[in-house]
Amino acid sequence: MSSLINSIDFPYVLGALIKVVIFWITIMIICAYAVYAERRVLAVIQNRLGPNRVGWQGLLQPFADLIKFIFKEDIIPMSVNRALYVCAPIISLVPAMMVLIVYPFGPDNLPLPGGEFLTQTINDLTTKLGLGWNVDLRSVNLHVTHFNVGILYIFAMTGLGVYGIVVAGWASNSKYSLLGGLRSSAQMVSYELGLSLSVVAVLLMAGTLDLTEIVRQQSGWGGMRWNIFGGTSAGEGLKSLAMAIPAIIAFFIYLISAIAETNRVPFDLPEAETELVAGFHTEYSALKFALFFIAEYVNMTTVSVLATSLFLGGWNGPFINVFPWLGPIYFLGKVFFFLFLYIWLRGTLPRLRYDQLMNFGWKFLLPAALFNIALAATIAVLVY
Amino acid sequence: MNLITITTFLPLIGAILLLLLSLRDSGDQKAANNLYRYATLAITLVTFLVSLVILARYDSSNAAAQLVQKNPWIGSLGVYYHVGIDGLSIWLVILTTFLMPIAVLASWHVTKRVREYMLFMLILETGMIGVFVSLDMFLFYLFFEITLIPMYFLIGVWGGERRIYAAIKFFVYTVVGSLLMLVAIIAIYFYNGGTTFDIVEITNNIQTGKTLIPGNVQVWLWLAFALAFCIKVPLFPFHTWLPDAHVEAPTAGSIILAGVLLKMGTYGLMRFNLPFFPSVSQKAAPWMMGLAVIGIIYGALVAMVQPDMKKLVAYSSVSHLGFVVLGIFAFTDQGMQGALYQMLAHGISTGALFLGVGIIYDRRHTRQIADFGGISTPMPQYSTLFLIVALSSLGLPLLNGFIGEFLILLGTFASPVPHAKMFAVLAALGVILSAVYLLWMIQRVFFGEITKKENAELKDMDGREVLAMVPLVVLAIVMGVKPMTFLRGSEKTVTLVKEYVIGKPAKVAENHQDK
Amino acid sequence: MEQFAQIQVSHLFFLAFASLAVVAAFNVILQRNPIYSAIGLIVVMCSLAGLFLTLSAEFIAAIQIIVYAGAIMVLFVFVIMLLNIREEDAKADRQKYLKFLAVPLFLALIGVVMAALKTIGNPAASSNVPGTVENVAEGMFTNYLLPFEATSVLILMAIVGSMFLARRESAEDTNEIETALNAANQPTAVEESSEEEVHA
Amino acid sequence: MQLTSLNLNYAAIAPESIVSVAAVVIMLVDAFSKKGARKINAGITLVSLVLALIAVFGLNSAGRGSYFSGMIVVDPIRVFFSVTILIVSIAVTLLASQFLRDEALPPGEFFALILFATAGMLLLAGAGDLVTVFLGLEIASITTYVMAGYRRYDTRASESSLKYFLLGSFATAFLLYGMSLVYGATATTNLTAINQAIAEGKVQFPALLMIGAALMLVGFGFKIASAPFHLWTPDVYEGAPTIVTGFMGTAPKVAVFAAFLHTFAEGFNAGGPLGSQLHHVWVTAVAIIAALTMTIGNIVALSQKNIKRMLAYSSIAHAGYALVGFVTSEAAPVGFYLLVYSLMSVGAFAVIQLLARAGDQKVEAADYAGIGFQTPALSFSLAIFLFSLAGIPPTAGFMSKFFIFKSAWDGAPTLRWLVVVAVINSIISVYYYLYPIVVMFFRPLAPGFVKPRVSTMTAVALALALIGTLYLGILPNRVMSSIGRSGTANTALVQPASK
Amino acid sequence: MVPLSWYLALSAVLFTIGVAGVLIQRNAIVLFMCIELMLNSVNLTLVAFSRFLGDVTGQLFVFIVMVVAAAEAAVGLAIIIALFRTRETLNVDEADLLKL
Repeated sequence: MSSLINSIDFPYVLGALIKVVIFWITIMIICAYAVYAERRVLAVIQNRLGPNRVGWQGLLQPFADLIKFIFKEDIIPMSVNRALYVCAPIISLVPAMMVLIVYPFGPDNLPLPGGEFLTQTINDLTTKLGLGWNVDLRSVNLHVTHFNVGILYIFAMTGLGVYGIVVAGWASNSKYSLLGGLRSSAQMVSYELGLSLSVVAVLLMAGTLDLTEIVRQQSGWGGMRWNIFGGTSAGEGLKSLAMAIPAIIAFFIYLISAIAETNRVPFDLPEAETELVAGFHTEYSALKFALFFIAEYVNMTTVSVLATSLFLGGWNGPFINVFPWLGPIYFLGKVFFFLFLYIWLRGTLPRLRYDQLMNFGWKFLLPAALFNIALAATIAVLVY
Repeated sequence: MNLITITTFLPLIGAILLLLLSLRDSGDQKAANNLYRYATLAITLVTFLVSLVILARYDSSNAAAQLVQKNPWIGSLGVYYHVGIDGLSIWLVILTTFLMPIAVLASWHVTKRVREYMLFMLILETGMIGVFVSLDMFLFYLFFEITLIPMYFLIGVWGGERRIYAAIKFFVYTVVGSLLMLVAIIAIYFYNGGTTFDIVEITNNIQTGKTLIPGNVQVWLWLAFALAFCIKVPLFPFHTWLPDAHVEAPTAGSIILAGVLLKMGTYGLMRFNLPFFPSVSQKAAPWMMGLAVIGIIYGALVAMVQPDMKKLVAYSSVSHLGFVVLGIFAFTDQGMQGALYQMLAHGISTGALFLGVGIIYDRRHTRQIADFGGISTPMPQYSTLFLIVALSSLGLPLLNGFIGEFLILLGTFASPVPHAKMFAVLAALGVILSAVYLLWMIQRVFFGEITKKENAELKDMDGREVLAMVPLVVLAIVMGVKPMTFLRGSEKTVTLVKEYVIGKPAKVAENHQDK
Repeated sequence: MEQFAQIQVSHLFFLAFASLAVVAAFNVILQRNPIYSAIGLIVVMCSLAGLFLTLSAEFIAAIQIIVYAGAIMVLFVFVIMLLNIREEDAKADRQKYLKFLAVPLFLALIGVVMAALKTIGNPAASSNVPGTVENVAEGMFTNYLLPFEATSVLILMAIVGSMFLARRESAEDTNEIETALNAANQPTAVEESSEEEVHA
Repeated sequence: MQLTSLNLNYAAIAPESIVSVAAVVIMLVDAFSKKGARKINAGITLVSLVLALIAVFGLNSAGRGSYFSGMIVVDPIRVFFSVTILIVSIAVTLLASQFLRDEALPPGEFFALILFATAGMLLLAGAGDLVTVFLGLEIASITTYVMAGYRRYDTRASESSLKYFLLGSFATAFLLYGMSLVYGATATTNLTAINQAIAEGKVQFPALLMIGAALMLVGFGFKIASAPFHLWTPDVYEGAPTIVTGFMGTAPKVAVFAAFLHTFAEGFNAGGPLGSQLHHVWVTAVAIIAALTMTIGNIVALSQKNIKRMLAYSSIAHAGYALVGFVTSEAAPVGFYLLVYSLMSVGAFAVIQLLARAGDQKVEAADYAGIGFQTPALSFSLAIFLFSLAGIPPTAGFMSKFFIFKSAWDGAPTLRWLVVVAVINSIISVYYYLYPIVVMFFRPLAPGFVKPRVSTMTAVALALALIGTLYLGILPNRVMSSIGRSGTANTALVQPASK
Repeated sequence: MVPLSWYLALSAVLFTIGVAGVLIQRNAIVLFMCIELMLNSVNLTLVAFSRFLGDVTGQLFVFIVMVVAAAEAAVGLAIIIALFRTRETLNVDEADLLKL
C-alpha cells in the first residue's frame, strides 16, 4: 500500500477504481441475494413458501425491498443525538466495504478475453490525447491490490465496524439501543480475539500476512492443497498432513467466532427481537436501517471470504491450472457455501444466553485458540 | 577498654538495662518507679566514680589530649571514633557526671512516666559527655545533636504549663545553629583535604599553615560555628529560648540545662572558633565582647524585674555566661582560665539555685517571688544553703563565683583586644547588678514577715534534698577556697588555645605595641 | 520553498491526513460531549495510520488501527456508554486559570519545537526502508526480545488490576468489609484476637 | 541477526523473572484456593522476594556489563537500588497481611500486584535502554495506580487512584516524547550508544537532543514528584491506603532514580562540546528543580495537619534532597539516601497505618494527641522515624543527608548554594516533623483512643525498619562502601564536564 | 518524500494539543483521551525517525508503546469505573474530597 501511495499514477488509480466498482457491485448483488436466499431457505426449513411474488420465484424481491427502503419516510426520532445518529450507519458500512480491495477473487494474471484489443485501443487513444499511458490489459489480477499486511488490514477494518453499532446504540438515546450496542460491542470485541488467534495457526503455515499470497500457496496438488489439508509450506510428503490437525481446529474456532463476530444466530443477542426489540437499530428505519442491514451482510461475506481464502484454498480447486477462470467460480461457490451455512444455522439453532455467550468466548474459545497456536507451533517445529 | 569510652557509654548501657528491667514489670507502679529511680541513681553514681578515675589519671602538665582512643568509623569519609580529654574538657566531664546524680535526686518527685524520664536522663548524659570528649568533628556534631532529643522530651513531657512552646523553641533554635555548623564542618573538612574530621589534626594543619582557608570563607565559617555556639550559650541576642526552656523544664532539666548544656556552647567556641580561625576570632573579639557585655547587663537588668524565681535564675544565666564569653575572647591566660572556671562555677551554683527553686516549688507549686516571704523561719536549713548558693552565684569572695569573675575581669582588663578595658569596666557593673537582683530576691523570699499562711507551715528539706544540695554547696566553697586545684588542670591547654589565636608571647607584645 | 515546487502525491496524502488529524485533535479537546471527543480521537488515530503508510510502516499502520482504534478506543466508548456519560453541564470550573494557561503554554511549546525543527533542515531519507512485518518481527525477536517478554508481564498485570478494580462489589463483600473494619477498630476485639497478635 | 550476538544471560534477569513468576503463581493459587488463603500468598510473596534478593546479590556473578543486546545492565547502581526496592517490598508485604485482614480486602491480587510492581521496578533499575526504562516504569506505575485504589468502596482511594493515574500517564507522555526525540537525534535507544553518539559528535540534530533531554527531565520529574511537577503527590498519598502510600512513596521513586541515574548521569554525561553543553544544562536544571522541590515541599508541609499529607509533602522535600546529590552524578550518596529514606518512610507509614486504625480513620494530627505513652513502642518508633526524616543524629536520616551534602559540596563547586538551600530546608523541616511528636507526647490524651493491635509480621517489619534506621545511622560504612567508589556513575567513558 | 520536519511538526502540534487538552478538559475520561492523543503523536515521531534513519528500532518502540497504552487504557478505565461507582461524577474538579 505504501508503494501504492508513493508510486501512484493515474492509470493505476483508474484501473483500481474500475475494479473496485465491479467488485462492489458483485458484493452488493451477493448480499442482496443472500437476503433473498435467507428468506427462502428459512421458509423451506420452516415449511413455508417465503417471498415468491416479485419476479420469477421472487427473484426481484431484493430490488423491491431496496426501492421500498429508499422511498420510505426517513424518521429521525426527537431525542436522538442527530449527528451521530446519522453517521452511525455510514460508520458501520464504510469500513465493511473497504475490506473488499484485498479480496482475492481469482488467480493472478488471468487472461482477459479481448484484452489484446482493449490494450491497443486505450494506448492509442491516450497517445493521441498526449497522456502517454501505457496500459496492459491482456491479463488482469482479480484483486484490487495486495498488501504486505493484508490480513491485519482486514482485521483493522472489521474492527472499526463496531463503532457503527456502538454509536448507533448511544446516539439513539433509547435503552434498548444502548443495551444492544453495549452487548454488541462487548461481543464483537470478545470474539475478535478468538477470530484473530485462530488465524494465527494458518499464518504459521503460510509465513506471510498477504492474503493473495496465502491463497496462491494453496494451489498445490492440482489446486487441492488447501490449508485444512495441511497446506504447502509445511514441506513435502505426508508429514505436511500433520499440519491439518491444527488447521482444522482453527477452522472450527474461526467459524464459531466469525458467526459471533457478525452477530448472527445463535449469537445474535445484540439484536434479539424478543428481548431488545431490535438492539442497536431499534430506532432506525428506511435507508439508514438498510445500510446497517447491508453492512451486516457485507461483514458476513467478508468473514466468508476470509474463511475461504485462509482455510479452503480460496479460488483453488480442481483443474484450476487448466482453466484459470474457474478460480472466481470456485471462490464464489465457497463463499456461498458459508453464507448458506449461516442461514442453515439460523434455521436450526436456538439463541444463547448472554452470560453463556461470554463464558463460551472467554473460557472456551480463547483458551482453545491459544492451545491451538501452541499445537501448530509444535507441529511446525517438528515437521520442518 | 578506654576509660573515656566507658564513661561516655555507661549511661547508655544503663538506659538499656533500665529497659530490660521494665520488661519484668510486676504491675506495682510505685515499686517499679522506685526501682527505676534507684537504678538510675546508681548508674549515674557509678559513672561519676569512673569519671573520677579519669581525673586521677589525667596529667595536668600535658596540654595535649589524653587517654585517647581512636578507631576508624566511617571509612569513606575519614570519620574516626576519636575521644580524649584535655584541659578544656576534663572539668566539664566531671561537672557533668557530678551534676547527674544530683539531677536524679532532684527528680525524685517526678511520678509521671518515671521509666521514660530516667531513660532520657541517661541518654542525655551520654550525649553530654560525648560532646566534651569528642576529638572528631563528626562525632562532636553527633553528640551535640543527640543531647537535643532527650532534653526536648524532658521539657516537652515533664515541663510546666507552656512546655510545648518552650520545647519547640529550644529545639528549633538549637537545630538552626547546629545545621549551619554542620555546613561549616563539611567546608572545613574539604579545605583540609577531604580526608579527616579529626579536630587535633585539623587544628595542627591550620596552625602550621598546611590548610589554608580563604579569608572571606573563614568569616562565613566562623560565623556558622559561632552562631551554633552562641545560640547554645546563649549569647545576647540569641538568648530568647533560654528563659522559656528553663522556666518550663522540670527541675532536673533546668539543672542540667544550666549546668552542662549551656557550657557546650562556650566549650565549642574555645574548641573550634579560636583554634580554627585565629585571625577572624581576633577581629571578631571586640564584637563578641560587646555582645557579652550587653548580655551581662541586659541579663542582670531583666533578672532584676522578674517576678518568677526560676525566670530570674534563668536570666542570671544569661548574665553569667556573658562573663564566660567575655573571658574567652579576652585572649589572655587569666581571662580564658577564668572563663573555664566560671563555667564550672556557674554549673555548680546555678544548678544549685535551680535545685533550690525546685525544692520550694515542690512544696508550694508556685515560683512567684510575691507568693513567698519570710520562709527562713519555717525552713532554716533550706534558707541557709540557698543563701550560700546565691552568694556564690553573685561572686562573693571565698566562694566559687568570685574566682571566675575576678579572673575574667582581670584578664579582660589586660586583654590585647581593642576596647577591652571599657568592656571590663562595664562587666564589673554586671557583677554589682547581680548582687542586687539576687539579694533582693533573697530578701523578698526568705526574710521579712510571713504574709501568707501557707508559707508558715512549709516543711524544711528532707534527707534526699539535703543529699542533693549539700554536695553542691560544699563544692562551691571548695572551689572558692582552693581554686588552684581546678585551675591547674586546665592551665596548659588554655595557654595552648590562647597561643593558637594570638601566637607565642612575642607576638602579644607586638600587639601591645600596635595599640 | 522549493519543497512545494516538486509536490508529489505523497505530499497530498500527508497534507490530507495531517489536516484531518489536527482538526480531529482539536475536536477531542474542545468538545463537551465525551463521545464526540472519542470519535475525534478515533479519527486522529486512523489518520495517523494513514501517515504511517506514507512512511512505509505498513505493519505499524495496521497495528495502529487494530490496537488503538479497534481495541483501546472501543474500550473508551464502551465505558462512556456503560457509565452513560452525557453532555457535561456548563459548570463553573474551579481551575479556570488553567484554561488561560493553556493557550500561551500551547503556543510556547509549539514555538520551541518549531524553532528546534528549523535547525534540522531536510535530511534525506535512508535508503533502507523498514516497516514490513518481517523487519518488525526480526527486531522484535532479537534485539527487543527482553522488552517483548516484559510486555507480557505488563499485560498480565493490567488484566489483574483492571479485573480487580472493575469488579462490582457484592453486598456480601461490603458487609464483610464493614464487619472487619468494625472488628478491627473495636476495643473489645483485643480479647478476641488470636494468639499471633501481641499488644503494642 | 544471530541469537548469540544478543548476549542472552538469564542470570542477569533472574530477580525480575523470579518475582514475575511468583506473581503468576500467586494468581493461580488464589484462583484455586478457598477465600482467605492470605498466609499462603504472603508466604509465597516473601519467599520469592527473598529469593530475588539472593539473585540480586548473585548478579555480580553474571559479570558487570549489559545483556540482552543492551536492554539490561548489571552494575553497582542496579544491584544497590534493586536491593533497596526488594527491602521495601519485603517490608510492605509483611505489613500488608494485617492491613488486608483488618479491612477484609482480597489478598491474592494485592500480593500479585506488589510482585508485579517489584518486577517492574527491578527492570527499571536495571534498564540499559530507553525502551526498558519506559517499560519498567510503566509496569511499576500502572501497578501502583491500581494499588492506590485498592479500597474500592472508598471514594477517596478511588479519587487518589484516578489522579495518580491521570497525572502519571501525563508524565509518561512527556517522558516518551523526550525519548522519541533523543532516539531521533542519536539514532539509538541504547543508553551507552547514546553516550557514545554524543561523545563522538555523531548527533544529527543537537537541538532535538536538548529538547528531548528536557522533556525526559520533566517526565522523570513527575515520577519522582519533584517541584513543579509535584501537585499530584499530596492528594494521592492522602487518599491511598496508608500501606500503599508507604510503598508508592518509596520503591517506585528508588527505581526511577536508578533509571534517572542511568540515563542522565551516565547516558547524558558524555564528553565533547555538545556533551558538556548538555551536561551543564541538565545539571543546572536539576539543581534548580532540587532547590524548588525542597523548598516547596517543606514550606507547604509546615501548614499540614493531616499526617499523611504532611508526609506526602515531606516526601516531596526528600526527593529534592536526593536530587541535590544527583548533581554530582555520583550514585553512592543518592543510593544510600534513598535506601535510608525508604526505610524511615516505610517505617513511619507503617506506624501510621496502625495508629490510623483500619480504614484510615485517624490521620489528623489531632487524633494522635497524647497517645505517646499509651503505645510507647509505636510512638517512639514513629518519633525515631520522624527524627530520622528530619535528619537528627544519630539516625540514618542524618547520615544520608550528610553524605548527600558532602558529595554535592565536593563535586559541584559552582552549585554550593544548593547545599546551603538544602541545609536551610532541613532546618525548616525540623519544625513540622516535631509537630506529631509534640502532639503525641506533650498533649493530653484524646478520648476514644483504642490501643492498636500489632501482628507479629507487622512487628517484624517495624523492627526491620527501626533497626535499619539506627544501624545505618551509626554504622553506615559497610553499606556505603558496597556502592562505594565503584558506584560512581560514568566510570569508563568521560569525566563530567563540570569545571 | 515528505520532509522529516513536516512529520515532526505535525507530531509536535498534536502533542501540544494533547497537553492543552489535559489542561482545559475537566472530564476524566476526555482527559485520558488527551493523554492517549499525546502518546499517539509520539508514535508519529518515532515512526518518522525510524523511516528517515532507516532503523526499525523506532517502530519496535511504537509497538511497545501501543502495548503499554492498551494496558494503561484497561487499568485507567477500570479506575474510572470504580470511581464512578462510588461517586457518580467524572468531573475531576468535583472529585474534591482531596483538596488540590
